[in-house]
This record gives sequence, C-alpha cells and structure tokens, in this order.
Amino acid sequence: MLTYFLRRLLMAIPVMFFVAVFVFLLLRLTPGDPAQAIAGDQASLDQLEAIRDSLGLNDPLSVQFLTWIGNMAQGDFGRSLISDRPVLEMIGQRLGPTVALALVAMAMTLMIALPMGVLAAWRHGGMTDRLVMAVSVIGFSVPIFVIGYVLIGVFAVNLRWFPVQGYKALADGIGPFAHRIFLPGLALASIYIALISRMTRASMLEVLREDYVRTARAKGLPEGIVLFRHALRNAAIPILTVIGTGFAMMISGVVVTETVFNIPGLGRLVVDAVLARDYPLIQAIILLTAGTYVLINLLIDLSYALTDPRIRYQ
Amino acid sequence: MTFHSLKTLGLAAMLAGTVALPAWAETTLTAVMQAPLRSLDPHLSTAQIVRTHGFMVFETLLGMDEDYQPQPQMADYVVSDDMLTYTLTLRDGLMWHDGTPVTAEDCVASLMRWSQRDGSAQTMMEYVDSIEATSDSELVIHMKSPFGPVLELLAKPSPIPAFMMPKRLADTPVGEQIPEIIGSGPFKFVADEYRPGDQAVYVKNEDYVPREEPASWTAGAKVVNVDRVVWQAMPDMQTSINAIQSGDVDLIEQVTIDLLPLLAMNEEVETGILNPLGAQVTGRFNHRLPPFDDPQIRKAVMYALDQETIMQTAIGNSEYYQLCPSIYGCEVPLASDVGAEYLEGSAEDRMAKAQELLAASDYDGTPVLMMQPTDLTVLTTQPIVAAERMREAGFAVEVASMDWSTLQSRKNGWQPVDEGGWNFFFTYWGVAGIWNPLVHSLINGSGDDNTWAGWPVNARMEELRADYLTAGTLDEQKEIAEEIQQIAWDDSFYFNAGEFKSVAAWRTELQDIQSGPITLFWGVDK
Amino acid sequence: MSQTQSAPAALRKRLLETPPHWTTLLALAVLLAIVAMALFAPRLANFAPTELNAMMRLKPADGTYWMGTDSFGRDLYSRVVYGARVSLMVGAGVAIGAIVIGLPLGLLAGWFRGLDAVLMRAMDGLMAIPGILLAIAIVALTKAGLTTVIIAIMLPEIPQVVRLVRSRVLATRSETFVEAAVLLGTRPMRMIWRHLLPSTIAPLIVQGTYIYASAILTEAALSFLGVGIGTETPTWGNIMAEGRLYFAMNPWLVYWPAIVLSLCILSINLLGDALRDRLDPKMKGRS
Amino acid sequence: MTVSQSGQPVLSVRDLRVATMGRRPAEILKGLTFDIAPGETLCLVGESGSGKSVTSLVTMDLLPRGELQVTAGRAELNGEDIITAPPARNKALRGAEMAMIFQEPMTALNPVLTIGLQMDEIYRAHTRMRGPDRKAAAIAAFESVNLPDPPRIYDSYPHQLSGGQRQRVMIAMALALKPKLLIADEPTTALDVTTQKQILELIRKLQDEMNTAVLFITHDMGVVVDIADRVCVMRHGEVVETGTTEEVLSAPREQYTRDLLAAVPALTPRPARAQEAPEHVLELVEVNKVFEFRSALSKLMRRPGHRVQAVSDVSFRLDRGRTLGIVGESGSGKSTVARCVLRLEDPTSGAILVNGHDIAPLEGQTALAPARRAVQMIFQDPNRSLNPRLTTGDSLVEGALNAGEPRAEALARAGELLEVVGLPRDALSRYPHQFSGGQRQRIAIARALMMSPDVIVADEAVSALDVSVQAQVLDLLAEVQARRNLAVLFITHDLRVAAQICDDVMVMRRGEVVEFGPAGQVLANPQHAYTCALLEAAPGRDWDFAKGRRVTEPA
Repeated sequence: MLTYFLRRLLMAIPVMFFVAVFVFLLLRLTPGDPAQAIAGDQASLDQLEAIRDSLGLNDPLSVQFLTWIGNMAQGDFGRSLISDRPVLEMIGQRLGPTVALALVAMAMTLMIALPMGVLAAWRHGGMTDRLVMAVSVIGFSVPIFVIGYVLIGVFAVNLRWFPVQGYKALADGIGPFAHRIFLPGLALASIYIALISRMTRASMLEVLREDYVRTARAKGLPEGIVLFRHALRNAAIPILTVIGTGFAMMISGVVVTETVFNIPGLGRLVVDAVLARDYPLIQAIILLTAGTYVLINLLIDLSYALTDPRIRYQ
Repeated sequence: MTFHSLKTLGLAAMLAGTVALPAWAETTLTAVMQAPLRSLDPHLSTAQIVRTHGFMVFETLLGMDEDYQPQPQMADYVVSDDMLTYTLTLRDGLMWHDGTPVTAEDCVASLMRWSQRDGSAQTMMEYVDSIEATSDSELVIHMKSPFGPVLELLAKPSPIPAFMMPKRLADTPVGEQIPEIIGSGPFKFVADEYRPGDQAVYVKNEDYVPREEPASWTAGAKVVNVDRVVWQAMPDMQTSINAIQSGDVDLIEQVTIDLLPLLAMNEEVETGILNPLGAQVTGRFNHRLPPFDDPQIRKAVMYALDQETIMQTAIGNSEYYQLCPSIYGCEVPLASDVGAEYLEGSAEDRMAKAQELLAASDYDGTPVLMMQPTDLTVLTTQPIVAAERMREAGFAVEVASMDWSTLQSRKNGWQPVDEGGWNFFFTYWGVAGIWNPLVHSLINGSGDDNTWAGWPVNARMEELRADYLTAGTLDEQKEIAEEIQQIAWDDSFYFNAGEFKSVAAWRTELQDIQSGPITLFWGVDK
Repeated sequence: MSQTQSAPAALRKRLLETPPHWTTLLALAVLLAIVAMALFAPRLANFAPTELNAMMRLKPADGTYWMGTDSFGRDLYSRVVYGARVSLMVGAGVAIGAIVIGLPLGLLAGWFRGLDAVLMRAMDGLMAIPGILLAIAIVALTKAGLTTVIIAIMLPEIPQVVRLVRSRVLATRSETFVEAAVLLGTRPMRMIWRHLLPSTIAPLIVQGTYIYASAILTEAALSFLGVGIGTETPTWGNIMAEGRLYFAMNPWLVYWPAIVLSLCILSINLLGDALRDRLDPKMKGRS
Repeated sequence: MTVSQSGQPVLSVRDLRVATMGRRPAEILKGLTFDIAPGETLCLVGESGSGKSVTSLVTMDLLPRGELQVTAGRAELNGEDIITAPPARNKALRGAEMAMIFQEPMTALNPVLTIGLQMDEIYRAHTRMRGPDRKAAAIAAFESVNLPDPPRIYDSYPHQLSGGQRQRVMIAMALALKPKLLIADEPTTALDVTTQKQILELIRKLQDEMNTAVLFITHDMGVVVDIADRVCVMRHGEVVETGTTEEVLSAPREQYTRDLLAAVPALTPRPARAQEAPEHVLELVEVNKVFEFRSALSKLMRRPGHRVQAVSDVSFRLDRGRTLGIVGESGSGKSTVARCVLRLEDPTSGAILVNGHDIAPLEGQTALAPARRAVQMIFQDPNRSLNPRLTTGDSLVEGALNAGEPRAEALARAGELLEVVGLPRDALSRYPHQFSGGQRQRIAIARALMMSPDVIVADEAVSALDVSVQAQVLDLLAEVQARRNLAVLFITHDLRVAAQICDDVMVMRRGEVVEFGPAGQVLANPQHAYTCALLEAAPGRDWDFAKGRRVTEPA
C-alpha cells in the first residue's frame, strides 16, 4: 500500500511539471502587465519600465522559468508582484474559508445526494425517482450564481434566517460559522448534489441487479439492510470516482460562490490575481489546486481498498 | 441537572457575555472601499485606493484645504520673495510609527523618491536646484528659477501625493515596493491582519498629535475617534448593499447610483457625496493611428458623442452627474466654458454635423477599434453608447472587450490595430488629477512615446503648458488654461464625456463624516 | 465507404426502437424552439439587441418592452432572443471542438499502449488545472471574443473526451470480436476505424450533449466573473452578469435569461439522458 | 431412494402464468403446474428460454419489479399462497421456510462483506439468537457443508474462497434455518466437474438429513440422472412432460423429450477415423507460457515480478483431417495453448510449426499473415465474437479484404459459405443480433472458413449452446472438416463432447499434459488418476442416453 502510494506520488511529478510549464507559458504569453497593476493607470511608460525591471519581468522567459522552478524546488514560491508579500502567506490567509466552504458543501452533498440517489434507484421508475431526477437535472441546469442569488433573496433578504454575506472562521464559534457558511455551502453543493445523486442512482441501479442483492433478498433481509449494507457499499466506487473528478468542478463553483457570498477565499484571490497579472500568485495557486486535485484522486483511489476488499495495492 | 436547566444556564451565560462586552469594546469602523487594496506603496501607485490608504498611514508636508489652498500640515513654510527658496519647518511631536522621530533628512529622502515617481514632481525637479535638510527639523528647497506650483504640488492629493516616510524606506529603489508600511499619520497599518485584495486594518495611532486648526480636507487637525478601521473588499455591489443594511459594514465608499433607491427606504442608512470633486470621464483618441490621426475625423467624433447619453446610461440619476465643457472639472477654480460649441445644440443637430464632417473627410471606412473593459463597472457602458453614436455618424466600430488590466497595458502600444493596437477607449480621472494643466496628463502635446497613451502633437499646446508653470497670478493661469482648453477641443485631444460624483452610503451611527478629495477616516465618530 | 454505413444504421435503429417518453419530446420541442429563436432572431426581436435608449433605462416589462429594459435602456426580450445565438454557438463550438480533438487522441491512446502513458499524463495535467481558472487565463490571453471563449471552455473538456474514448477503446479491444479481427489479419488503423471507433460514437454523442450544456453554463460563469464575451454581443451569460447589479431592484433582469438558459440546458440534458438510455446498452431502460 | 408421495406437498404450483409488463406483454409462463413433496427432488429441465428460472423467482417472490408479473395461478408453500401473501410475510418466509442457491457462486455472495456477516444476517433477520450463538451456529453450518477451517471462512471475504467453497457457503446459508423448500437454480453449472460432483453429493446428503424438498433447475441431463427423483421437462413456459426420473429418461412420452435426450453426447468415445498418409499441419514443440506481472517501477529496478507458469512443455502434432481435443478443468492452461497457437499470446519458449514454419518468433500482422490464413479460430461465445455493428457480410469478408481480395469476389464467396453452414444467402446483409446463438456460431464458422484455413481452433465452441443446438453445430463442424480435410484443435471441458468428436485427446492440468493419446484409449481406458477422476465425476455417467437405460457395466 505504501509503495503503491509512493509510486503514485512519483507518477504525479511529470503531471505537475506539465502543469507548471503549461501555466507558466500561458501566463507569459498573456498580454497585460503586472507593473501597470502596481502603478495604476496614470503611470508613465518610464515608471512602468522601472517597475518591470525591478520585478525581473524583462529577463528572458527561460531565465524567469528556471528561476521560478529553482526557487520552488527549494520551497520558495516567491512573492506577489502586486502586494510584495510572500505568495504562500497570501494563500495561507485565504485557504481557510475555501477549505471550509468545500468541506461543508461536500458534507451537505453526501447527506442529501446519497439518500436521494438510493431512494430513486430503489423506487426506480416511480414518482420518487422522477422527482429526484428532475431535481438533479435542474441542479445541473441552473447557474450557480443564480442559485446563490435566489438563496440570498429568499433566505437572507426576505426571511432573514441567514446573513446575506461574509465569512466567520470556525475559531469564532461554531454558531456564527455555521450560520454564515450554510447558504454558500448549499449553493456550492447544488451542482454536486445533482451530480452525485445521479451517479448514486445509476450505480445503485446497476448494483441492484447483481446476484448478491438477489441473494440478500432471498435471505429475507429487511430492505434497508439490502439497500445500504449490500448495495450502497458496492455502488461506492463510481461515486467516489465522481467525487474525485468533480473536485475540479467544485473549484469553479468556489470562485463564483465566493464572489456571490463575499467569502475571502482562494477563488476570489485567484480571479483577482489573474486580472492583475500577479504571475507568481497565479502559478502558485494553480499548482496548489492541481496538486490537491492529484492528491485527492490518489486518496480516492486508495479509499477504494477500504470499500472493496478485493482491491489490494502493491 | 436536567437538560432544561442546562439550557437556562447557558442562556444566562450568553446574556452575561453580551452585557459585559460593550463596556470595553473598541469601536471599529468597517468600510467597503471602491476597490480592493492590493499594494501598499503610496509612491508607487496612482490608484485611488492606494492614495486613500496613503493618507491613513502617511502624511504630507502640506495639506490641501477645501478651497484648494496649500496649508501647513507636517511643516510650516516660508517662501522667499524671489520665489527661489522654500523653507519648511517640521512641527513638534512628529513620530514615525516605529517610534523614531521624524527628521528633515527623512523628508528630503521621501521628497526625492516621490519626485521620481510623480509626473508633475518630475517637471518641478527640472526647476529645483537642491533640496537639503538644514537641521533635524528644517529643510530647504532651492529653485533654479521660479516655479509657480511648488506648494501646490507638495500639498496635492493626486495622483501621487508627496507622502513622507522614514529615510530607510524612502531609500528603497524606484521600481521596488517599500518593505514596511511606516508613516507618521493618524492611523497605523496592521500588517498582520492585511489580506491583499480582501481586507486592510488600521488602528488609531495613539501617539499622533493633531494640528490645532480645524480639519479641512487633508489640512488641519486629524482627530481620530474610532479605534479601528477595517477596509473590506466586496466584489459585488449587491452584497455590499445587503451588508450595510444588515449592519455588517458601516460605510460604502462608492455606491452604484442605480441602486440608491434600495437604500432610500432604510432609515438607518444615509447617502451622500463625500468627495465633492468627482471624476471626469474621458474618451481618448489614438492620434498616431488612422483614422484618428486625422483631426477632421476626430472632430466628427467630438460632435457625434453626447455627454448626456453617456452619463445618463452610466450614472442614470442626473443628481449625480454634471455636463460641462471644462477639461479641468466643472467646479474647480480653472473651470471654464471655453469650447462649449461642441456640446451646444441638440444631440440630433450635433449628429447631423458629425455626419457632415465625416462625409467630407477622408475616412475610408476602416473600423475603429474601441476598447471596453468588462470588469470595471464604471467604464463598461460608455464604449457601448459611444459606439452606437459613432456608427450613426458613419463610422464602422468594433468594440473589443477585455479585462481592465489588459486594456491598461494595451493602451500603451501604438502598433496597428491588427497587431494589438487600439483607436479609442474611455477612462476616468479624479478631478484632482486633472484640475490644472500641470497635473493634467491628457493635454500633453509633445507626442513623446513616454507620455500618457494617445500621443497628440501640438506645438502651441506645449508652449502654453510651459508658460503655465511660470505664470505668476491666478488670472494669468486662468487665461493660459482657457486657451489650453480651447486647443484641446479644437484639436480634439480627447472627448470630455462629463463629470460624475461618487455617492457614499453610511449607517447613521456614523457622525461627522469628513468630505475630501479622497475618503477620510479622521473626524468621524461611531 | 460502404463498410461503415452499418454503424449509423445500427445507431438509427437503437434510437428509434421505441417511441420516446413525453419529457423527451417536450425537451426536443423546447430545444427546437430555442434553435428557431436563434435562427430567426432578427424576425422575432422587437429591437436590435444593441439599440439603446438612455431615457428608457431599467424599465419594467410592458407592451413595448416585453421583459423590460436593461441598464442601457436596451430591450431585454430582444437581447435574450439574440443571446440564444451565442450560447448555442458556444455550446456547439465547444462540444464539436472537444470531440474533434479528443476523439483521435483517445483512439490512439487506447490502442497504442506506448503512447498512452505520455498522453494520459498530459491529460491528467490538463485535468488537474481547474477549468475556470484556465478559461479565465485564456480569455485574458487574447481579446474576449467568441473564438477565445470557445477555446478557453473547450480546452479543459478535451481530457474528459480523451478519457471516455480511451476507456471505450480499452473495453472494446478486450472484446472477442477484436481478437477475431486480429486473427483475420486486420491492421491497427483499420482496426481503429472499423471496430473501435464505432463503439465510441454512442457514448460520445451522449457526452457531447453534456459538454454542450456545461459549456453554456461556463460561458455564463465567465461573463459573471467579467471575463466573457463583451456586452455588445448579447449572451445569456453577460445579460445576467449585467443584470445582477440590479437584482434586488428588478430580479427579472437575471431571471428571464436564467429561465431561458436553464430551460435550454435542461432540455439538452434531458435529451442527453434519453440518448444515453437508448445508446448505452448498459443503461438501457434505466431512466 | 424412496419418496413419500403422501401428505401435503411442500410446494404446490397451480396454473401459474407470468407475463412481461409493458406495452406488449409476452407470456413467459403459460400455466405451470407441479408439486414437490417433502424430501423429494424435482428437476426442472429445459433449454434456455423455457422459463425454468422465472419459476424459481416466482416461488421466492423475487420477480424483478416492473418487468415481470404473475397474471394468474397459485404457488403454495405448505398451503400458503406466496402470490397473494403480503410482502412482509414473504420476506419472513424467505430464508427461513424457503431458500435458494444461485448459479454463479462468484456473484451470488456480496464481495465487500465478510462471509461471517452475510451468514449472520440470516440469523439476525429470522431468529432471536444472540451474537455468540449466531456465530457458533454459523461455524457449525460451515462445518456441516465440509468447509475447511470454518472460523477462517467466517472471517474471509468471498474472493478469498474458491468457486466450490463459495457454493458450499451458499448452501450453508440456504440451509441455515432448515427450510422446508430449497430451490437450486443451476447450482453447479459454473463449476468444474469434480467440484460439481461434490456439491451434488452434498445437497443430496443434507436433503436427506433435513427432509428438505428440493426444486432443482438444470439444463444438464447428466445432472438430472444424478440428483432427481422426479423430472419436469419444460419448454417455452409450459410443462412438456412430468414423471419419475426413470420414467422420463427411459420411456419419454413426448418427441421433444426424446430429441433432448438424443442430443446428449455419449461418454463412450467414437471410433477413431482411419488415417491415410499423415500430414502434419500443426506441431508444437515444448511450448511454455509464463505470465509475468511486473510494474514499470519493478522493471526499472530489475526486480522480479509475480510469475505464473500457465503452460509448461506442451508438445503435440496435429495432422490434416484429424481432431485433437484438449480437455481439462478451468486453470488447466488449455485455452492458453490455443491462444499461443493463434499467436494471440506470445509463447515464452518453444516452437509452433504451422505447415512446417515456426511462427513463434514472428512479430506484426504482415509477418504473421500466412499463419493467420492457415490457422483460424472459433470462439466460445458467438454473441461476443461477432462485431454487433457489422453486417454478417462485412464480418465475413474482413479477412479476405485484409488479404487483398476484391470486395465483390469476397462477398460472393461469403454467400456461398453461408449456404455451406446452413444459412440463407440473404443473411449477408443482416446484423448478428438478428440471429440465434447457434446461427451466430455458424456464421463464426463461415468466417473462419473464408480464410481457407488448414487448422481450425475451436475454444469451447459449443459450451454456450443448448444441447440440441450443440449437436447441430458439432455435426456441421464434422461435416466441413470432412469436406475440406481440416485439422481441428478442439478445446473443451466437456468429456462427452470430446468423446463424440475427437480422434486424439490430451488431458491437461495446471499447465501440464497429464495424458495424451487416441480418444478411445484415453477416455475408455485412462491411465492417469486425474483422467480417471474426471471421468468419474462426469454427471450421468451411469446412464446411457442413446439406449435409455442405466449403464450396467461402467466404461
């Protein structure tokens, strides 16, 4: 298991290198000038040139790339061009809200989507099934910011059950945290709920036709045990896979959700960074999310072994 | 113990907590600023938010009062009769935030750094012989020849005010940002709580000694009545409005005017204009590229575009915009009506004139590339409205949408359109950035590569701009300024699309909010 | 190419086996209506989509302005009608582009095992970059035009297509009939063309509909974040993005395009589901 | 075995009708009637589509919801009608009063739960036994089905057990609560013959101990001989004939039953064909195949991987016009030998001579082209060996086109060959799904013949077919073999089939050749203990289907 883990980590190196080169080139070929973002629109060309010089933006691309990669190899992700702060520190400040948002959304998803999917598969073809499918298709079809606005309009502005915006860290108390993260979490979860309930349903439908489910029924077991113990565990792997690949989708959701609910997270940081051409910051965030994506999918692969004893990694 | 009694106990504890808190709670003013604060060096950036940040932490030697007059702030001044020697004496009790005293040497270093960054300061330095510290508290500026606006420049709030900082910071090379935010101003910057692009926190500088004179803009006493000021960035105006209504924030620096009705019914929120200067929207031609290298064609555009439509579409409520021909702003001392003929008559008449002019010109139907920023709300509408009018006049117009950052860098190049050049775009200027020919970037007629995008060439304009610097009296200045305005219109340097005011909103708990050329956080009480 | 005619014929047969469910028909009708709306936009619209009237800003719906006006005083209804064009084009461009690029890559990766490792690592890398970040960066790369937006949205979709095609190829190549073809002396290119490609068509059509739908959504999200197609060209995304500022005053500026957009995507998704049920034998009769 | 016909039957099915749901309902069971007495074994026999499995599902109240429904009739368990009983009641009956064993032991147990838990559930659901008691009962049940080391089995997952062990677990579960009725749906079909024999004996033994009534579903007449007290022959959802085993097998009343019995191949080998000047078309010399599982990293670090010797030192010669049968149980390496001959696998060492040329070292389709033409294959599953997206014609001409033959010419030849294999010429334009399994196998034979091969390798080519179809396909194969003087390499697990068609037989076990010689010698007079055991285990070996009576003297 450990060697498998290490081997997979090793395999991630070329992937991450590809990401690094790709992102670096993409950004440097982009028009736009970080110096302008620092100096503002009334700056003269001379002033801009001086800033570019001091930032090393006038060096040849190869030099810039090697410097960046070299520093990164030593754990130095560089400083933001715009704010002149260490990139890692800036990311650190914004990580908390994003992780909290993602985890809350994921928890909501699992709590809502799994029972939905199981129920739909169980009552396959019935009203419940149709309803679940309708909800999930709608979840796919409505943009996340519209969902966000509707949630705010109904639950925050009209009913005043939740605050309209903002974020409180868990350290400020579970109450305020939960109060503020609920709506954004739900908005972000919406598309995920759609995705996972569908996948759960499809996977369950497949599993429910398996011989061992028939065996379980032939044994006269209660339906709950048949569904959740016998079927769901076998249906888990495709669901886990979707959770992993859906992570990228969640990131785009995070960007929009953070904007709508004014949550100071990574999503907003990266949009700002792209618009300001803050190269080291963008590169670091993209590498970080890519790395997280690779890691999450690796963990999910490993978790297959937990749900299915037949899978052994060497 | 039963569950019920546990609950009661908890409730009691909670009540006790809420009662106990206000006794020693500090007052925090939370403000949503017009833009997020991303960089901190006030010498490096011309962005308004950085300027506002600068006035929190730093001070200028002179302040500017509401009559546009330089007044002593960190220093009192004496000007020699021959206008060649300016002696500035630092007032007592000035301390940097790191605890060291403010010295004249610090100020000389700061002035040197500032003068490398600021455009008009660079012009001034051509007249300056030396700047030296003659003692710990006295510095002297010797001029080679008389230069009118020295005091004005030291006091000006825009685009780069002459902020003072410790020498060790002021010695930071020109292109680099200062490593620490240490000033002598009424607020201290809390570096630990700074989240670039999201939040900036300032605490009251307990050691700050305000001046005696009453506060007026950046001059006079800066008395701080709140313990903390928190700037919060909100990318979405709707969110900001919801937040001020729920009391999450106390102040919104700039409310989208269309949304004011949402706040009108709320008695806890007041709205008003804090910055009386406002901002001017300008449409800039690229004088180096066809078709706008032809003054006749530029003039057709001047007639075609309509201040009213542009302002109405962008701002909506006529209470908050003004139409006037003045290129210096509608309400400043140099404001004038010269050149108004381009704005006179009905929009239809002017359109007819534009069509006529264009038909008579050599315009060959080449599409005009109009840059439009997608992510800067105040400037997204003008290109659309302008494009409609220009098309009506007979132009082919292509609106190229891009983010503001791309637009800013693209505007600096003058290569042909198909290689990434441009013909026309809109931007806006705080009136403090255009209120006289010295600071005004758009009227530079030298055509130098280094000048602000557009590169018009006009020799007479250059003569007038030089004359203005040495003009002695206000009348003389006014006369020159008017001629400049006439040329700017006649030669169609750029289109002045009118002036708008930013409307701020604040909760009624806030009292004594100061007005100023930037948003000021002293004087206000919560 | 008579030998490949069989594949479409079989496809047609599976599509038309049983009469479709009423929801499928409804979805098809909605989608056709939206396509018609795009095609006949000039006839259906009451105004030019760019025609502005500064005096008529933010008006509520009435007889002239069926859905009211936006902040430029433009007719929202006409813009929504014209918006169908761009949205449908973005969806089609992205879906077709992703398939045209991803299909050959997937076929090659699935059959030539040596190529597989390299290609799939690159695809993993591309997949690891969050699509929206990539899109934001690419839209900023050149001007925010239709082509840029299509490419920006398409790029992150390619790995999905490659993976899908590759997995189908891997599944098919373990089929006995592929071994039989090997025994009959069939060479790699012919094998891919005749035996592997046809098995990917059905899942690709289904995947294509989902890409189509998600591309429209992504375009809207990009516009929302301020990096989409400029406002001169109305898209449902940028109509909503502009309208969101006025959401509290007149939520219909957002709701109208949102409703049409959602209906459009809903029907594409429903059609995709219906196609999947018919084309994917494994999922047969599961909807 | 004496059977008590007195008293109430355990299961009584009366005029049972089942139909599909949907727009066009089709009747699957058309008025089925039968009884099973306590302690009795009733065999439902029939070919695919006869409705025998649906019958078992009705009885267990496990019909797939929304697809099949009972339209009429009754199925009474101890006098209680299952069809009208509330679901909760049936749930209580299932597992306790009636139990079921399924065909596939590989899939019938939940792969992600331990055997112990799956056993435990039965006690939990139907008894009030406490934890330790349940575990003790489970272990005792495992012991009673002769599972080795029951505590270990209890903690194991299904994939850690062999197929036979899993089926024993299934039996233990089914009989855990001593049900009155046991339904066994093809419980041994997926097992090797030696294991099948043990399982059948086990069912018989436990049935005797508990006096359970068994409804045994099978398609294999041999199994019927071994286990049934009474037989019920089914066809298209109807009962053709019912009676005691002796009655039905020795004196069938219906033609269908007679045909069914006649199709069962005899276990006695047919006489070898006379051979004139032998001409070797295929020769294997000490062929070895080792599968090695090694990750890229291990390869890089030159570490040895996991090795499996699938074939060791196999040598044989095959002459034109002859049939060589390779028989063996699963894992014996017989299919790997075939795949090496076809170069679908690369042999690790050894020589494969096709018409005298060694093809073992050749690489690539071009180099292999002559061998591809000379050696063709018929696969086991005709559903999978034909590309469902190509017409018969396209499938048939593929090899010819690859060899450069003009399409029109190839199509003409394909049409002729279709007639040779007994299909109409217009089948050319039809798709595989429009044919039955037997017809598809005919097409597969035609496809092989298109290449005008010298050798045909048939890998379990008739195993997936019903007996009657199986006989027809074997006849066809013999016919084309005779007509074209082909050499046939026939891979099978079925000794009856081998006996019917082979001239020579090679018995394999764990990759090694155990015994090799003329069929008459190997099958009639085996020398090796393993061959003896295989023959011993062949179901129904003491019944002569051709003569309709018990074999008095074992072969």
